[in-house]
Amino acid sequence: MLGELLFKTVIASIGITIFAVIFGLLFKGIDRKLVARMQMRVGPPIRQPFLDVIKLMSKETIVPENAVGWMYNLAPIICLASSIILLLYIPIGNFEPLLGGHGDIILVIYIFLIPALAMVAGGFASGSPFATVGAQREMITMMSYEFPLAVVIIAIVWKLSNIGGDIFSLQFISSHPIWEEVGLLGLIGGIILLLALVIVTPGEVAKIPFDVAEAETEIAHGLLVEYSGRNLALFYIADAVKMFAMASLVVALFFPYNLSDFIKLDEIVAYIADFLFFLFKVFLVMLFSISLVRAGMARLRITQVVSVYWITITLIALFGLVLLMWDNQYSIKWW
Amino acid sequence: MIPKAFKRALWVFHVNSGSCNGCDIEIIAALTPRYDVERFGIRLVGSPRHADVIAFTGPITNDMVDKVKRIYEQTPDPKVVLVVGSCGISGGVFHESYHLAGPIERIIPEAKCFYVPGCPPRPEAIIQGVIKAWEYLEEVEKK
Amino acid sequence: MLPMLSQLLKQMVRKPFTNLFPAKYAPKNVRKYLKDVQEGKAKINPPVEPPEWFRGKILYEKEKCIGCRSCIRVCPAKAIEFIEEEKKIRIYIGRCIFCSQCNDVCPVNCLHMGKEFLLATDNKLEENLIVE
Amino acid sequence: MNAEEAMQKFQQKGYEAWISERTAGVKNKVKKISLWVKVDKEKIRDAVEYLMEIAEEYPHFSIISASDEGNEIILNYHFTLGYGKFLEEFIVTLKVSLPKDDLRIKSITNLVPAAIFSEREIREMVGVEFEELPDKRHLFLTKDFPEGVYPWRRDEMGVKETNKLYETWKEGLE
Amino acid sequence: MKYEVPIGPIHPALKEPILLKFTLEGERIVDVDVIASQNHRGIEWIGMNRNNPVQSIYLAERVCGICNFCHPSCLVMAVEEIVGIEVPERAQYIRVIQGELERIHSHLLWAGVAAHELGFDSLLHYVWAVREKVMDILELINGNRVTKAIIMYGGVRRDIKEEHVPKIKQMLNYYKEAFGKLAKLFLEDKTIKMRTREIGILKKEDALKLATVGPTTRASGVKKDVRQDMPYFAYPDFEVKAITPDLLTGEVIGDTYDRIVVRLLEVKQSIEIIERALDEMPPGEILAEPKIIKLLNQIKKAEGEAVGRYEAPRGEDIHYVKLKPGFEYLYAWKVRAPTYINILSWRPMLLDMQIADIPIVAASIDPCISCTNRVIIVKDNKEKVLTADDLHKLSVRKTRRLLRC
Amino acid sequence: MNWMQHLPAFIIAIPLFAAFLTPLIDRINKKARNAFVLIAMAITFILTIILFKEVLEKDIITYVMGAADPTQAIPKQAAVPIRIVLEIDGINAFMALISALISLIGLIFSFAHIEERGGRFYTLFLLMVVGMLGMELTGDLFNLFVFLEIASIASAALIAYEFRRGSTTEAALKYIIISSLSALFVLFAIGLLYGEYDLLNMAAIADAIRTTGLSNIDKIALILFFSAFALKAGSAPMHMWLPDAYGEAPGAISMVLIGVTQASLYALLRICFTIYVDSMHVIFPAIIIILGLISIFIGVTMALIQEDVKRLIAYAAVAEVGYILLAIGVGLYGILNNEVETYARKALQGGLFHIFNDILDIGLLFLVASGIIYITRERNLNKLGGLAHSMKYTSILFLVGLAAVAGLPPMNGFASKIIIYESVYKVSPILSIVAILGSVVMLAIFVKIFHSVFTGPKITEYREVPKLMLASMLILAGLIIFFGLFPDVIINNVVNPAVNALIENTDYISKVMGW
Ligand code: SF4
Ligand code: SF4
Ligand code: SF4
Ligand code: SF4
Ligand code: SF4
Ligand code: SF4
Ligand code: SF4
Ligand code: SF4
Repeated sequence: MLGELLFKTVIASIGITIFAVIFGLLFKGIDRKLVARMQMRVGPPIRQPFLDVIKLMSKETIVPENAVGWMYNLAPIICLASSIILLLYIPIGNFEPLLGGHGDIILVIYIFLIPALAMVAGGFASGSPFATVGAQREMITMMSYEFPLAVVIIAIVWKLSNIGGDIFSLQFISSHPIWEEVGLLGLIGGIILLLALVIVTPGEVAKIPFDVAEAETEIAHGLLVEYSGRNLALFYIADAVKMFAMASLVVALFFPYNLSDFIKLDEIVAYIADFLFFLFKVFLVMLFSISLVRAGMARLRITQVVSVYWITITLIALFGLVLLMWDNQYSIKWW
Repeated sequence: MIPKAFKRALWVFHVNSGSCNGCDIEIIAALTPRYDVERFGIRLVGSPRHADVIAFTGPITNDMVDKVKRIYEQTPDPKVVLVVGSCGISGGVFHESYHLAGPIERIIPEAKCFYVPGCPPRPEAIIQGVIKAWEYLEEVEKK
Repeated sequence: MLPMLSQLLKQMVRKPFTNLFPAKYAPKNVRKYLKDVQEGKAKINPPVEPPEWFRGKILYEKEKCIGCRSCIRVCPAKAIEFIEEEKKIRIYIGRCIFCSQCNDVCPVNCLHMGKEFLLATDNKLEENLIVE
Repeated sequence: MNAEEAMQKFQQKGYEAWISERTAGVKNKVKKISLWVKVDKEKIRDAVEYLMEIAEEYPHFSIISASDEGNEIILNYHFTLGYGKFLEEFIVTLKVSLPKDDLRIKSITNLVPAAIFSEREIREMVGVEFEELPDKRHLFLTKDFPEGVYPWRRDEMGVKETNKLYETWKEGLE
Repeated sequence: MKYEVPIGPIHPALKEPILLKFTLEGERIVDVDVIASQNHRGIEWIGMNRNNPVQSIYLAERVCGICNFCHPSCLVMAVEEIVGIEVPERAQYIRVIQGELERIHSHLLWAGVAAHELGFDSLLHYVWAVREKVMDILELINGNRVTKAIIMYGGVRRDIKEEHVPKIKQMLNYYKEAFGKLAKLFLEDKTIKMRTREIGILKKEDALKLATVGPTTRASGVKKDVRQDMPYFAYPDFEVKAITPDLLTGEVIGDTYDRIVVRLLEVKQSIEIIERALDEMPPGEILAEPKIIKLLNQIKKAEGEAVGRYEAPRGEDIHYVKLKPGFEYLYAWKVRAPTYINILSWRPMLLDMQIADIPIVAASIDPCISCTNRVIIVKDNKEKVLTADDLHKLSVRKTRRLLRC
Repeated sequence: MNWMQHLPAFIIAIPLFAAFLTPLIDRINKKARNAFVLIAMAITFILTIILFKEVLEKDIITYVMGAADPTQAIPKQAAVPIRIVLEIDGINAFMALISALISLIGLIFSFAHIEERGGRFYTLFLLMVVGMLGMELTGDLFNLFVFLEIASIASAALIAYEFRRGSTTEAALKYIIISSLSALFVLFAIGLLYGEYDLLNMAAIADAIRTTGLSNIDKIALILFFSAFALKAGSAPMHMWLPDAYGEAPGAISMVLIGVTQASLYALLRICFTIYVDSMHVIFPAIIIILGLISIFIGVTMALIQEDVKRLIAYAAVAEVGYILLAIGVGLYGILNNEVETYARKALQGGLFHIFNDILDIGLLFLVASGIIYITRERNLNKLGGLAHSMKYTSILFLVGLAAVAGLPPMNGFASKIIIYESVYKVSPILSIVAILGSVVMLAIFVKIFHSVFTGPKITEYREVPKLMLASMLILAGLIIFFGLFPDVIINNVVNPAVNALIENTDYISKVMGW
C-alpha cells in the first residue's frame, strides 16, 4: 500500500509539474499576447515564455557577494515548488484535485503565501537595498490582500455550511456553486464577493496596479533585481504557474460549472470537453482580472495598495458577507 | 553552450553613457507599437542581472567608466553589447572633449560589440543591429 | 473612471499598428532566412519608406571632387579625412552624424545624402562604412 | 517699469548701464531689449538687492556666464524682469570683472537660491571662489578631476590638450 | 532604515547630466542631492576651443537630442544679433513651425514616459503610436526623425515645400481629433489621478524663488513664456498666451497633475500656431547667406555679446555668446538648458514623498531623464570595512527602520 | 503491576528528590550532576508517557497519597475525598506529557551554557518542574495552590538567575508580585468554596455545585479563579508581566515558563469545564473568546514594535495564547449550547492541539533566540544582522519556527490553526477572519525579524551555536514538522482523549467520587 502510494505520489508530482509548467507558461504567453494586442502591437509569439525560460536556464547564475548564498539559491526553488503544489489542490475541469480533502481551502490560502514568502526571503537574501525595499513592499502587499481574501473565502464557506457536508474542501465548494444556494440578496452578495476576489487576484499574482514589489521604474524589479540565470527562470515559471493557479481558484470558487453538467457526453469526451471548457474559463478570468487590469491601470503607491485592500476592498467584501448573512433571514429565491 | 532559443529571447539593459537622448528615444520608439521589438522576444529590463544585451548610447564620459564596467560585470554570460549611435562608436560630434573616456571597446576590450551608426539611427536600424547579433549568436550556437 | 479599459478592449480587436520589419517574428534561422531573401525565396517586409530628403549614408562622386577641403572645415564630427596623395576625401560613416552640412558647402556638389540607413555592423571600419 | 527706467535708476545709483536692442517678428515688429549694467565686484550683492527692490515681481535668475579676457575674468549675471506680460520683459545682465590675481566674489545664493548650480559650475569651470557658497562640490566635473584645471579658461590653466582617445578609433583596438 | 537610492546616473544630456541621490527613510524621502558629472561632455568647451560656429550648431543640436531645435536656435539668435544678420521672413515662419512641431513631439514623448513611470504601459504605447505621426512629418521635412539639422545663421537650410503642406495639415487634423481622447485618457483616469493629484507640489513662491521655467513654472501659476514675454522669430505675429492649468481645471495647485494639464493644453496651442503659420507663411528666400564659408568669415570678423532666448518644450533656454574678431571659435559660450534650473525644484517637490513618487515627480519637470531614470544599483565599494562607528550608525538606521515600517 | 499504581506519585516525587540531591552531586562532579539531572528528567518524561497510556487504557486514575489503597479516592470512613489526591484523566495526562517533554528539551539546551552555579540552577529548574507537574496532576484545590506557589517561586528565582543584568531582577520582582497576587486570588477563592462546602477536592466540589446549584459565593469564586488563572496564563489584558519574564529569563527557561503558564491554563480549563460547566452562564465563554481576540490583537501589535528578540517572541506567545483561548471559549460556548458535535469538539481539538503546538513553536523560537544571544551577546534586533552567513542551521531552524508560528503548512501551527479556523467561524465568521489575519501579520513580523537578524551584509564572523543547543532545537523542529505532516496521528492518539475528558466531565466526577 505504501509502495503504491509512493508510486502514485511520484507520478502525480511529475505529472503535475509538467502540467503546471506547460499551462502556466502557455497562459503567460497568451496574457502577453493579449496585452500586446490591446496596446496595438503584434506582441511576442505565444510560445515566447518557453523561449525566455530556455534562455534563462542557459545563462550564468550569479550569486552576488553580499547575498546569503544558500537562502538566495533556495528561495526560487521553494517558490516554484509551492506554486506547483497549489495545483494539486485545485480542481481542474472534471478532474478531482489530486491531494484535496478536508480543509484544503484554507491550506490553499496559506500555500499562496509561500511563493510570495520565498520571494521575500530571496529578496532579503540578495542583500541589495532595492531588493530589500521590494521585499518589505511584498510583505506589506501580502498582508493587505490576505484580509479581503480571507473574508471572501470565509463568507463562501459560511454560506455553504447551511447545507452541511465537508464545507472546507474545495471539491465540495466547487460541486456546490454558491449561486445555487442563495436568494436574491445572496446573489448580490456573491457578485460583490466575486468582484472583491477579482481585485485581489492581481495583487496575489503581483501584477499592475499592485506590482509595487517589483516596480521596474521605481526600484528596478525590486525583489528580483539581483537574480539571474536559472534562479530567475524559476521565479519566472513560478510567476506563470501562480497566475494560472489563481485564475483556476477563482474558477473553482465561483464558476465551477462543467460542460458535461449541461450536455450529455461520453465519459472520455466529457473529460476532454470539461478540461477545455475549464481552460476557457481560466482564460476568461485571466483576461478580465489580470490582463485587462494590468494593461488598463497605473501602478499604485504602496500606501494606496494598503488602503485599497484594507479599506475599500475589505469593506466591499464585508458588505458581501453581510448580504450573504441576511440572505438567510430574508430569503428571496432568485431562480 | 547557447541554445537555439537564446537569440529569440534577448533582454536588453539600456545604459545612457553620456548620450544626447536622441538615440535613447529611438530605442524606446523601437519598443512602441510602430516597431514593437517585443515581437522578437526583446524586452527592456531594469537590472543588468537580467540582461543579455547591454545597449549603450552616447560616448563614455569620465564618470561613467566605472559604472559601465560594473554593469558589464553584473550582466551574466553570455552577453553582447549593442552600441547605438555614432557618438558611441567614435565620439561623433563630441570627440576631443576632455571629459570623455573613449569608445566602449577601450573600456571593456573583451566585449562583443555591435554598432548601429546614425545620429540617431532609425528604429529599424536598431532592429537591424539586433539581426546582426542574431547572426553572430547563431554562429556561436553551432560551435 | 478608467477610460483606458474600453479603449483597450477596442484596440484588442483592431489590427495592430506595427510595421512588420523585417518579419513578423524572429526567424528560426536568421542566416538561412537572409539567404532565402537573397535568393528570392523569402520576403522581407520593408521598413517605413524613407522620405525624399532623407539623410542616410553619404554618396560621394569622387571624380567630381576638386579637393577644396571645405567639407572638412565644416564637418562637426571630423568624419572626413583628406587623402593627400589623391587630393580626395574619405568619409567615415561610423563618425558621421548625418548633418549634411558637407553637402551644402561643397562647391561642386559631389556629396549627397543617400537613402541607405541599415548600417549596423560588428566592425565599425568595414568597407560599407567608409566612403571613398 | 520698462528697461529705460531701469537703466536710469541704475545710473542714478552710480552704475554704468546701457541698452542693446534687436528687432523680431515679421508683420508685428517688436524689440528685444537687453540692459547691461557694470558692477564692481564688492557691490554684487548690493546690485542684486537693488534689482530685487526695483523689480515688480521676483527677478528671474537665468544663469551666470563667464569669459576669460586675459587679465581678468568677466562674470555675467543674467536676469530677466517683467515677465508674464506680452512684450514687457527685458534682460538684465550684471557684468562683474574680476582680476585674475584675486578671483573671489561674494555668493548671491542667500538672495537668489536658484544661483547655486551656476555658482558651483563657474567655480569649477573658471576657478572663481564664491565666498559663503554653501556647497562647494563639483557639479559637472568628476570628483577626481585634476585640481587647477579650469576648462573655460583661455590661459595656461585651461584644458590645452584635446582628447585623442577618439582619434585612435580608426586604428582599431590597439 | 535610512538609505541612499541613486537615480540615474544615466542621465541625459546636456546641461543636466544627473545622478540623483535620494536619502530615504522607509519609503519616505528625507533628502535629495544632485550629482551631475555623468553626462558632462564639455560642450561649451568644444564650442570655445575646437569648433567653428557652423560646427557648433550641430553640437548645440546634441545638447539634447529630444528638443534639438531649441539649442541651435538660441545660439543662432545670439550670433545673428551680434553679427547683425537679418533673417528672411519665410525662414522666420519655418522656424516657428519647426519649433512647434518639436513641442508636439516632445510633449507627447513626455506624456508616454510619464505614463510609463506610473507603470501604465498601455498609455505609453498609445501615446507613442500617436506620436509617430509627427515623427513622420519631421522626417519628411528634415530627413531624420529626430535631429533636424535645419537651422543656420540667417535662416533655415530646407524649405517647406508645397507638397508637404497637405501632409502637415492632415497631421494637424489627426491631432485635433486625438487631443480629445488623450485628454480623456490622462485627465479622467482614476489611477492616474490618484498618483498625481497633490503629489509633488511646487508652490508659486517656490517656483519664483527657484527660478523655474517652462511648464513646470506655469503649472504653478506663473505666467511665464518667452514666446509671450519677449517673442522671437515670427512669434510676435501669433500673440501666444502662457498656459496655466486653471484654463482647464479652474484652479492652480502646482502638482504633477497640473503639469500634465499644462502640457496637454500646449499641444493644442502648438497645433493652432502651426495651422496659422502654414496659412500665413510668406514666400521668399529662406537663407540670408547661402555661402557657408563666406558666412563663417563674416562671423569671424564680428565683435560683441548677446543673449539668445528660446521657449523650449521644457522651458526657457538661454545662450550667452561672445564673439571677438579674428577668433575662429565662439569666444565665450554659456548654454543653459531648462532642466538645469528646473532640477532645483525637485527638492521642494519630493521632500516627504515616497519612493514610488520619485519617478513621476522627477519626470514631471520633463527632465529628459525620463526613461533613463530607472534606478541602477550602484554597489558600495567592495571592500567596505565596518568600523565601530559605522556599526553604531548601522544600528541607528535599523532602529529607525523598525520603528517606522 | 504494582508500581504502576504509584505512577502518578513517582512523576512528582522523582524530580522533587532529584532537586534536593542535585546540589550534593554538584559538589562532587559537574558532569555527574548533569547526567543525574538528565536521567531524572528523562525518567519523569517516560513515566508521563506511560501514565498517558494508562489513562487511555484505564480511563481515569486516582491516586491518594499514603492511603492503603491508593486508587480509592474516598476512604471508607468518609463521604468525600480528604487526603492529597492525584486525579488523572485525559486532560491532565496530556498536560503533564507536554510539560515533561518541554522540560526535558529545555534541560538539554541548558547543559550547553549553564555551568557556573549550575547546582542552584538545576535545583530550581527541577522544582519548577515539580510545581508544574503537581499543578497538572492534583485533584485537590489546595494542593493546586501549593504547587502553584512552588512553581512561581522557582520560576521567579530562575528569571532572576542572570542577576548581573539589573533588568532580570526587575522582571523577577514583577513576576513574583503578579504571582502572589494571583495566588492570593486563588487562595481566597479556595477559602470561599471551602467555607461553603467544606470541601477541597475538585470533583467533590463540582458534584456539590451541581447538586446545590450556583450560589453567589460560587460565582465570586469563579470570578476570582478566572482572573487569577487568566492572569497567570498571560492572557491580555493581564499580559504585561509576561514579556518581561520571558524576555529576561535565561536560555531555555523562557520556553519552560510557557509550560508553567499553560499549567495555569489547565487550571482554568479544569475550573471551567469540570467544576462549573453545568451551571455556567454563556457570558463566560464569550468573555474567554473576547479575551482571546484581545490577546491576538495585542500580541501581534505589540510584537510589531519590539526591539528585543525575546520580548518580541514573548508577545507572539501572548497572541498564541489568544488562539488557544479563542478555541477554548468557542468550545465551551458550544458545550453550553449543546453544539458539541457540530463545532465544540472541533474547537476544543484545535485549542488543545494548539496548546501543544504553541509550546513547540514558541519554544523553538525562544531557543533559537537564546542561542543567538548566547553567541552574539546581543539581544537588540537593531544591532544584529547578517547571521545567516555564519549560522546556517540556526537560521534554518528559525525559519521552521517562523513558519510554524505563522501557521504555514506543512508545520504543526497550520494543523491546529486550521482546525480553529474551521470551527470558530460557526460562532461568527469574523472570528475566523481575525484569526487568519492575525497569523498573516505574525508572519510578516517574523519575516521582518528574520531579515533583520539573519540576512543583510555580514557584520561580524560568528560560530554556530553549541551542539547541544542545536540538538534540542532539532528535536523541537522535528516534532514540529512531524506534527505538521501527520496531525491525525497526534489528534487521534493524544489530543482526542484530552478533548473527551473535557467534554465528558461527569466521568471525572463520577470516577473520583467512586460512583
Ligand atoms: S549618436 Fe547622435 S543622436 Fe545618438 S546619442 Fe550620439 S549625438 Fe545623440
Ligand atoms: S554629414 Fe555632417 S557629419 Fe557627416 S560627413 Fe557631412 S558634415 Fe560630416
Ligand atoms: S567640399 Fe566637395 S569638392 Fe571640396 S573636398 Fe569636399 S567633397 Fe571635395
Ligand atoms: S553643456 Fe554643460 S553639461 Fe553639457 S557638456 Fe557642456 S559643460 Fe557639460
Ligand atoms: S527642451 Fe531644452 S533640454 Fe530639451 S533639447 Fe530643448 S533645449 Fe535642450
Ligand atoms: S533636459 Fe533632458 S531632454 Fe532636455 S536636453 Fe537635458 S537631458 Fe535632454
Ligand atoms: S530614451 Fe531614455 S534617455 Fe532618451 S528620453 Fe527616453 S528615457 Fe530619456
Ligand atoms: S522604466 Fe522601463 S522602459 Fe523606461 S527606461 Fe526604464 S527600463 Fe526602459
